[in-house]
Amino acid sequence: MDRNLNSTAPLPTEDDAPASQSRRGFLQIAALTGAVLSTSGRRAFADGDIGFHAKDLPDEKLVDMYRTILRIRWHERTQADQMLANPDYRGYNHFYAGQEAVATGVCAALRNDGPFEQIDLVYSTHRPSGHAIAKGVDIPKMVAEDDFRATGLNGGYAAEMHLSDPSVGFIGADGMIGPGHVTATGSAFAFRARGSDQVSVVFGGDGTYATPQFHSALNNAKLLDLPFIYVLENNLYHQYAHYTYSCPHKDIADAATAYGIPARVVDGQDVFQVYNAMKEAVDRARAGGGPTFIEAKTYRYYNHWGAPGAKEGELGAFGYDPLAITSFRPEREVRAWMQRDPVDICRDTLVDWGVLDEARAAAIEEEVKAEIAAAFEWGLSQPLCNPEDALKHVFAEGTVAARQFG
Amino acid sequence: MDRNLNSTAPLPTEDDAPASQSRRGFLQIAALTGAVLSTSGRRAFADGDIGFHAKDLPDEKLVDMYRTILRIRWHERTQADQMLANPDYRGYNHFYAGQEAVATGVCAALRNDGPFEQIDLVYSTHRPSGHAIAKGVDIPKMVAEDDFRATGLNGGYAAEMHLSDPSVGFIGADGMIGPGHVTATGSAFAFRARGSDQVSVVFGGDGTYATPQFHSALNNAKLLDLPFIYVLENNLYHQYAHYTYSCPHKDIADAATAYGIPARVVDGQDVFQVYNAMKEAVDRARAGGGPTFIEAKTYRYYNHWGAPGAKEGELGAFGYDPLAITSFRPEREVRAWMQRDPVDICRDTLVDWGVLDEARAAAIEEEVKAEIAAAFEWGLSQPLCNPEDALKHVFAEGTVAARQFG
Amino acid sequence: MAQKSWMYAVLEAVQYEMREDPNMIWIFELTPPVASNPGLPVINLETEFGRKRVCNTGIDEYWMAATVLGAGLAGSKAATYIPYQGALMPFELIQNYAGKMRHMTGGKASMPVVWIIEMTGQTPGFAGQHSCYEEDSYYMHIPGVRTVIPSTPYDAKGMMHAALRSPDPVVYLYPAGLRTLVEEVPDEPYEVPLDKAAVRQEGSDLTIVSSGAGMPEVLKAAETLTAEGMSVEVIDLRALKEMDTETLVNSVAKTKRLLTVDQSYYTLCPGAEVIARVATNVEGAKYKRVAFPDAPPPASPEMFLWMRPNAEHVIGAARDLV
Amino acid sequence: MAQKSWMYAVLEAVQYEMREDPNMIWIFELTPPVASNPGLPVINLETEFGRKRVCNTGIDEYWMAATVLGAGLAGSKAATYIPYQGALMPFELIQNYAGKMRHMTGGKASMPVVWIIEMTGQTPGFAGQHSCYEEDSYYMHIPGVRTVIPSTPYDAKGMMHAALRSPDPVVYLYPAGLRTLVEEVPDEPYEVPLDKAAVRQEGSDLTIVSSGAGMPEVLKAAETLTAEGMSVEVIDLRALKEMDTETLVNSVAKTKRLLTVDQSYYTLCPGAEVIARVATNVEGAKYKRVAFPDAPPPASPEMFLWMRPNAEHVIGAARDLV
Ligand SMILES: Cc1ncc(C[n+]2csc(CCOP(=O)(O)OP(=O)(O)O)c2C)c(N)n1
Ligand SMILES: Cc1ncc(C[n+]2csc(CCOP(=O)(O)OP(=O)(O)O)c2C)c(N)n1
Ligand SMILES: [Mg+2]
Ligand SMILES: [Mg+2]
Repeated sequence: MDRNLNSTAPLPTEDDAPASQSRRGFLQIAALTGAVLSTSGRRAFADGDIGFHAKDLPDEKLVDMYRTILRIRWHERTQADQMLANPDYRGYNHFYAGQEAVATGVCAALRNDGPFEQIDLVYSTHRPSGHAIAKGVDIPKMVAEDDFRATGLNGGYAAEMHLSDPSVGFIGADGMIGPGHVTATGSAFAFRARGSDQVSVVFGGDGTYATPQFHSALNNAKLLDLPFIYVLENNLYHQYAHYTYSCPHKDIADAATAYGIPARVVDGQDVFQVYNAMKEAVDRARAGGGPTFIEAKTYRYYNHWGAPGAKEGELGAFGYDPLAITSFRPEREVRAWMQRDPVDICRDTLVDWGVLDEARAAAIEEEVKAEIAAAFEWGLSQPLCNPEDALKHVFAEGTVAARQFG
Repeated sequence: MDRNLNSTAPLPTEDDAPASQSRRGFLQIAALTGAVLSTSGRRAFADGDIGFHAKDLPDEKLVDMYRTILRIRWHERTQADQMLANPDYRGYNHFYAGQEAVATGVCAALRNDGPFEQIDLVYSTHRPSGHAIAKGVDIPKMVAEDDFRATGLNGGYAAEMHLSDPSVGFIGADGMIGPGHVTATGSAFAFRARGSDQVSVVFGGDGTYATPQFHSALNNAKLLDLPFIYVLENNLYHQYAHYTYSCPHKDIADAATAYGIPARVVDGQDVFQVYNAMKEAVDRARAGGGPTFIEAKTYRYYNHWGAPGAKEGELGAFGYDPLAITSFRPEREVRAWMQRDPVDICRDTLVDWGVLDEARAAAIEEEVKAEIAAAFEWGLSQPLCNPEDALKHVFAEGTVAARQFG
Repeated sequence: MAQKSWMYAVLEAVQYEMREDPNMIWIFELTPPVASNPGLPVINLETEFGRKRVCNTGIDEYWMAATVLGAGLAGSKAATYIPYQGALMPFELIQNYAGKMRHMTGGKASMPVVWIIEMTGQTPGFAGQHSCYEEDSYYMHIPGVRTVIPSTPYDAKGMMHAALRSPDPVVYLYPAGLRTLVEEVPDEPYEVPLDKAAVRQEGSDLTIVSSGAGMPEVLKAAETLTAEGMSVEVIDLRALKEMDTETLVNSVAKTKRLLTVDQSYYTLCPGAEVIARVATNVEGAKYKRVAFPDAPPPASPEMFLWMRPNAEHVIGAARDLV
Repeated sequence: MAQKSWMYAVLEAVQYEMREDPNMIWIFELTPPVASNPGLPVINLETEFGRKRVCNTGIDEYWMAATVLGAGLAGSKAATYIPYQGALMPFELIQNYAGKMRHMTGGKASMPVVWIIEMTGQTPGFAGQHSCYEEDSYYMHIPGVRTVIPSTPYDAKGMMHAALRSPDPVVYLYPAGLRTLVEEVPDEPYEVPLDKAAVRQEGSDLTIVSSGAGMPEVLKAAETLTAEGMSVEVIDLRALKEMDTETLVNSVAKTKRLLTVDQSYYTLCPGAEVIARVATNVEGAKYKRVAFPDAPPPASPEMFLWMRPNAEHVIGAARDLV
């Protein structure tokens, strides 16, 4: 697929909707009348009033964000259950549960549909399913892909670690730590060169900090003022090593600040805080103001890979402690983080804001569960791949020769 | 050559000489008696009183530093004249003239002789001759090597860009920008692991800042508190690009500070300021205090490579302006920097301090000129290489097969 | 049509493609995209297209390679000129990411990008990293990337057009020793295919196969051998991946004698692949291989020039074989 | 003597050498240097030697490789275990710096270092970068570095001792798919040479040459073929650089039939070098080559398992050839 772009004018987005719809307007009135917002103790206000930009969003958009978080969550749980209970299921995942608010808040501030030459691009990681769903990838096709089906998102070539769908700007997952962040600056370079206001976003874990490519990406993004946003999901561990084994900073964001890049630390469990930081970053990038670095403090409920320690029907993994790992996370750390669950925080905030009531919130969750169940049903009934197709897609055209037969 | 080290006790160095010899003592007396030091306007005092540690050194050591600067300078000038005037001369150089005070001040603070397991190691660059001389490499053998002679320092295999002499701790030149700085941290890792108080020093240009390996070297040196010193010679240009094309910092040292590494900016034209910063860094490293970063602001009098624009018998290169270089340095910048010549600054300081008088200083310069002339005479009369020797030294033992004959 | 140098011919192609496509970008490091040629206008891509499209930064070849890849994935054509000192710095990116990306995404990744990888000029005296010639083998093993190595200004221009128009990522190797070649090169754009070897001379006694910087000395040798009465077929590989097996096999099926000549180190030089492909397809042929020994190039010109395959070596090996 | 797994056998060698030499260091990333084996004490280098000598840091394989090189240059023996995901990250350092350093310094550089480069286990379903097998070719083209690829726990231990005692830098490839092999391995230290192929089975009709992860399926195939009455000679390369040409040539001079089997991509797989070396030394032999196609490995087990060379493929090719 090659695209030769000529027109690069931006599309209007939902965010440009009339101000009368604005949530902030509503809240200002509430404040004037002396109403006090009750907030759940599980939500943090580390970055001040968390709802600044988010409060301006139309109700539907806020509810969409809630729905997206739920989609990610239930995709995770359903897949974990498949892995635990269905002997025929062959897929796997680097589970994202616990981090849903990051992907959701980030992608909610991006342009995710329209012509390819106008949408924003996302580079993901080895832990892509949350990013993919938030960016708008078709879930049934993704489910099929994860189980190596011929009609999956990428024809069964990719599986989880290489999911890709340029049609929604999801350049894709990548199993390697390093190449993606630098390559994402290249897309940003191209946007600037062709006068487009698109932005290029890379997700990276705390593990990406130590890579030589980290310097490369930030230094060049700053030098050239590229429309590039680095979203670092600091879930405290890369594989089984605590991030302090590889990083001398308490906040990895400080590393970006050193380059002169505007950087923010946000509560990654709170989708609206993530959205606010991202909105600011996207606005800056579109206006030619250069790169932004966002460090989201977050946590994953499962282990690095797969479902060891997890039980069918239960959220999270416990009691798995592999031999002789240099630093393995304590179980009480997992339990503590689960107290500040991104699903709860999002729902409670929307209830506080009067966007949803508990009944509607619960109904939406049921709808999402059904949607995900249907996605698995469809995905797992898709046909398997044709062996000879392995020789396709090496180059844009043709097939390469079979060589295994001598 | 392989060395299996068991003993790693440090040698005493000249710096441990009794305090009664100390120059600082002398100066304190001078101050008490109201004597005022006259200093040349060409010297800078950017870092306060420049002579703090240097003033403690014995006279002979100070004179040695002056002699080292002169050796580098006259080696440069003699080689440039060879390149310009001797049609049989085949050597080349990335000239170091203008930067002599950096190599000299740095190496004066290191242990440069004794058993291999006790001396400090230096990793150099594509511009190595100054570093090599300062570290104590045999000059006649280096001259022979630069002209591809069989009895040269490295048997004619190396030439300028790969000069190496582990016997004085000069791990060597390297023509690549990147691998050396990281590898130097590995030597530091080994020192720490075996409980040695040796230090590992890397020289790097402003061009090294942008390499991905820069992050790697600094991050790991900091994380592991390695006895590692990064001496960054900021001569404003890498090839023909000004350092601001590749670095968002005014002082590159700020990049090191961001990691929590103690960093200093010094006047690289003043050997004593360089020495002072280096002494502090070496003391810290030997005491287990971890890495230091020193940025020496300096300048090279010749162009990036070879002698274009230079005239026989004259110092520096002018009037060479290659076509279509993105940023090429203005000639008046060269002339301005030449006003603050490291040879003059060193000599004037020593005269001010009463270590030398003008006559002795001039006599030393004549001695050095003669020494260098003799080095070239010896070096250029050495035998050429034996072609078949090309097949040696691929592995520690034996030769590889010739394959060019089919 | 005029006599043109290698670099002028190549930049003519790039300039044409950049004028056609206002989105196309070019990243460089030390070597500004500038060329002049007697009687022709100076080409300077940086001044013509501006620094938003044509840009250098610091010493970071990984970034250079990644940036054009990222541009390609965003839908912009892109090319970069990586100097020989950094020829393997971005290797992992090209080998493990770009090279696998189309396949891993089931055909979804778009990569209209060209990495011009300079190889040294093998200048005697420079030694080691500044004289080596080895990138052909490394890049040629990668699937998913077309690796080509033109050996004449004419091919260099035609293959640059083809590379820039190809939807596949292309590693375009440029042995800098060829910079001194000059030949007639059309002013108009034209394509030379990225997957066809060139038969430079036809013959029936012996097939000599080489590529890139090996070609000038091979052609010199062939002249001498022809003058001596040997009927020599000379093949210039041009495409290392996908290699044009058919042309090779057909030739050796006829001559029954194959001599490969490489400046690359002996072990796994492109000639090894040539011999292996031919030997599994042609029976009863005889083989010889001239290559750089499995040793880095030393500085001393006496040593280096003795090691590097040249016309005399080729002539000697050809005489032994026939 | 006991049945030992690959990794236990290797760490036994490392533990022995680290006890002998208090300066020796070990750098790791994801895989702590820990192994257990039924009836034997757990080996844990990190706890035994402490984090000053045995250390992990972040995801930076270039630093890992450079650090052991720097330790070697400083006179300390050093080794590192680079996980397969980073197998080519330090390529440039090994290829352009370490590999040339001894020669460039006229023999002065000291490099008693070992880079254990893990290759994937080729697990079906993992795709692309997590299933590929290709590093053998890249590392084998480098001069100045010994590249070896043991295929049994016994050789793995003996070659680890030899590698750690060698003054040369060694790239020690470890195809992780072999981790499940178990065999009798002596408790005492012993060396297996770094430059000798192993004739695993003698025969006169056909020579099959493979290495690393290719060996188990080749041995399986040889069993079947032998049972069918074919006299098969099986050679395990073990040393990729320097390759043991003599053993290869002697074998094919006898059998006149050579089949190479590689999990590496076809173009420039080690087998290409084997055929090229034999073909220039033996006349009138016949050749066949089984290899992974020039395509990245796809995720789908159906596709991947069809592509990857296995015993059936070897048997088919052998029958065709003899
Ligand atoms: C170059 C490279 N080295 C090693 C790995 C193995 N690896 C896969 S994921 C991972 C940890 C990544 O941690 P982080 O970036 O924090 O992301 P998280 O898993 O926490 O989401 C590692 C080391 C890899 N994929 N690539
Ligand atoms: C990896 C790599 N890329 C490019 C080069 C080409 N090169 C040689 S020297 C040099 C400039 C180095 O500049 P700097 O570090 O400032 O040192 P200076 O020459 O100023 O002493 C460059 C780009 C190289 N040697 N290595
Ligand atoms: Mg993490
Ligand atoms: Mg510089």
